[in-house]
Amino acid sequence: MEFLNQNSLYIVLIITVICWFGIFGYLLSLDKKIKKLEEKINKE
Amino acid sequence: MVFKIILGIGLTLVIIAGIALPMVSNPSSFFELPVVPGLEDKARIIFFHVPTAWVCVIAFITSLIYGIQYLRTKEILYDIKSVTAAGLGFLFCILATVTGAIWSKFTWGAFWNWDPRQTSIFVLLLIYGAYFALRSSIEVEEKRASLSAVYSIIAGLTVPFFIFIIPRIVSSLHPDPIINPQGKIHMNPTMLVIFLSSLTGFTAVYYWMFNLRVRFSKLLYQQQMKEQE
Amino acid sequence: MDIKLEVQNIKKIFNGRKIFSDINFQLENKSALAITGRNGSGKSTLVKILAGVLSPTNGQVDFYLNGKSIDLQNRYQYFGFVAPYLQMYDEFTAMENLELFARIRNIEVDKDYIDLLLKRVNLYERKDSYVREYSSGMKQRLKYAFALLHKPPLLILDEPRSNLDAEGISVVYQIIQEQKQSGCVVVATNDSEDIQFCNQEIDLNQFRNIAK
Amino acid sequence: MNKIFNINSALTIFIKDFRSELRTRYALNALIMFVITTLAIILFAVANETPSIEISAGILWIVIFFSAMSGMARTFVSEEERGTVMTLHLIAKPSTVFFGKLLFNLILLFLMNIFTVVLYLILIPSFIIKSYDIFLLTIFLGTIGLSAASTIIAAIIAKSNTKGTLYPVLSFPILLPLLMIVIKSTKSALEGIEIAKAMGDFQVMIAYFVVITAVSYLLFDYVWKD
Repeated sequence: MEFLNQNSLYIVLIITVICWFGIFGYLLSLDKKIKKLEEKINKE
Repeated sequence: MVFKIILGIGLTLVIIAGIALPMVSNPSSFFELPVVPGLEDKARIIFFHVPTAWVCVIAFITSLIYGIQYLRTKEILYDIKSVTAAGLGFLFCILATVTGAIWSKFTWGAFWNWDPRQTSIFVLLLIYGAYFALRSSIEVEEKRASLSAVYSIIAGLTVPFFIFIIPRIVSSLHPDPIINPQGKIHMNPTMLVIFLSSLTGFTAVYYWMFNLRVRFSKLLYQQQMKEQE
Repeated sequence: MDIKLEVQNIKKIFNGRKIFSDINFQLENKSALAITGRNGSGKSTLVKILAGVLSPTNGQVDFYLNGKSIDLQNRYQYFGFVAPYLQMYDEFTAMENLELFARIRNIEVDKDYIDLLLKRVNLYERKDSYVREYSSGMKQRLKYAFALLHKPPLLILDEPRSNLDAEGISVVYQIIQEQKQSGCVVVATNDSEDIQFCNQEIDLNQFRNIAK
Repeated sequence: MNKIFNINSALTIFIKDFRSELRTRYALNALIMFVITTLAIILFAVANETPSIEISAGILWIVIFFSAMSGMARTFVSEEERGTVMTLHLIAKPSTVFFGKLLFNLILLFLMNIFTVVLYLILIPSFIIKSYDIFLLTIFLGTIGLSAASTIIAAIIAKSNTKGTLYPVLSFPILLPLLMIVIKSTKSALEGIEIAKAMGDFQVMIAYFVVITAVSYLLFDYVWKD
């Protein structure tokens, strides 16, 4: 904690990485959903 | 799937390296970045701001190429691709403008000062805005596709003029010590590696988003065609 | 003059909706084709595609004059077109309209021929009044003068009788008969009286070609 | 594709538009009034102040830009509104129509610009031109560039639903490089710079006109045909 208080750059780093993980996860789940939908529609 | 994992890990590493690597005046090991005089930590923006602007330009060119393809083949799929690229380009264009403006406030003292590159991104924003305004005012699908393709070609052709005109009118404030007009890159190897992988990573993310939206729109279109029959 | 109109696999999608597809037919010298179909079946769309005003989504229309293929850009010189939705310039007189059209077409302005045409469609007495003062029937007659101005080998008529009185209709039938002697006629109509002049018929509701 | 256009036919289309304009006065009256009202507003706003060279050069082109935006759209919009587009289709090639309309816009904008500039010179005393050669060339090249770009945009918006409001929106990004360079060149005319030093600006303007006209010519088919 002490370390983070003195180096605010690392707080920026943590926030940015979390944002990126969020975006990445979202894209990944979207990709899976669309793949499922494609399979379903093309089967019909 | 492998590429997605590589992309996920790669861009995470880029973020960590871009933000966390210490800046020292004489970098001796590979894990140290050089200090850019006058910018210090603010120089780290190059790893995130430049790639957004780069993606914005890539998206514009993609949209243009698919627009030309549409005019040649009249295949509505190309229009779907063209508009998707334009939509993402608009998004990244806004990101680049906003990040640039915030950075400019703390470096040059004002959010906006009509620096040549700010002017060009402003023009790009205007073109995207006009493009979508045009699209929303045409109801017939085929007409919308061909008119917006024609518009983006004409708009795209005016962009190179700025390269000749802007230097005649104003001088640039943009940090050129890093990439100067002769194309010589004054980055140390570490910076270069991070910068280039960031560019690749952002382009890959753009391509992924593009791919997802095109697939989605295609499904929508298929469904629409099915309902009519 | 030997003319041939060849239509191959025409398909038109308008605003994501398929209007028709797989239209195929051929039209040769001295014949008349009737295009029929219910309202909304795409008669006018097909006629516009034939005239080269609208481009089809797929397929192509070829036009041959004396065995030579005429490209799309130059086809306007050989087609005459009449339709209710065609408009003349309101702020000019009938005479001025026809003179302007002749000059834009870059053909010789033959006043005698224009007079002859106007007499034929019974507009000669009114040739110097503005088109905006015309009734809808008179405007329709003027369109026939417009279509025949350059003596086209192919005449395309969309609803030839619209807005016309009995006398006007007989003039139109005469024009169709004469055109059949020298070239081709395409008529988009639902009227059985118009169809009797034609030796070929296409029913857009059934997508088939009936040879009479 | 055979795209060669016919000069006589294009001229006749121009003459037709010109006669039609003289009879109906759709654009002309509105344009003249537009220029006068805008200049009046500027005069009220400026009052007794002397605007700097930069500002007066900028205002001149603002007036020209917006009056062009209010008048140029008519060429294609009027054909579309009256339903005469198909008639033109049936009697001429697209390229012929394009050049006829371009010529009409060019002449209309020329007349309008001469009117605007004369009024501007009379009404704004601080607007003193020191190099007439630069100024006249700028007005000439600016006018042809402006009409080339506004013709193709007018053809595009004629097919859309919101014709009037969209026109300046679509034109502005395309006209921006031209406007930047003509304003700069007008400033040099006011500062009294030698013509040799302004040659670069003129080259850009000529290149702009050539590029826009050539591309419009190639793409006009796609716009014109439904």
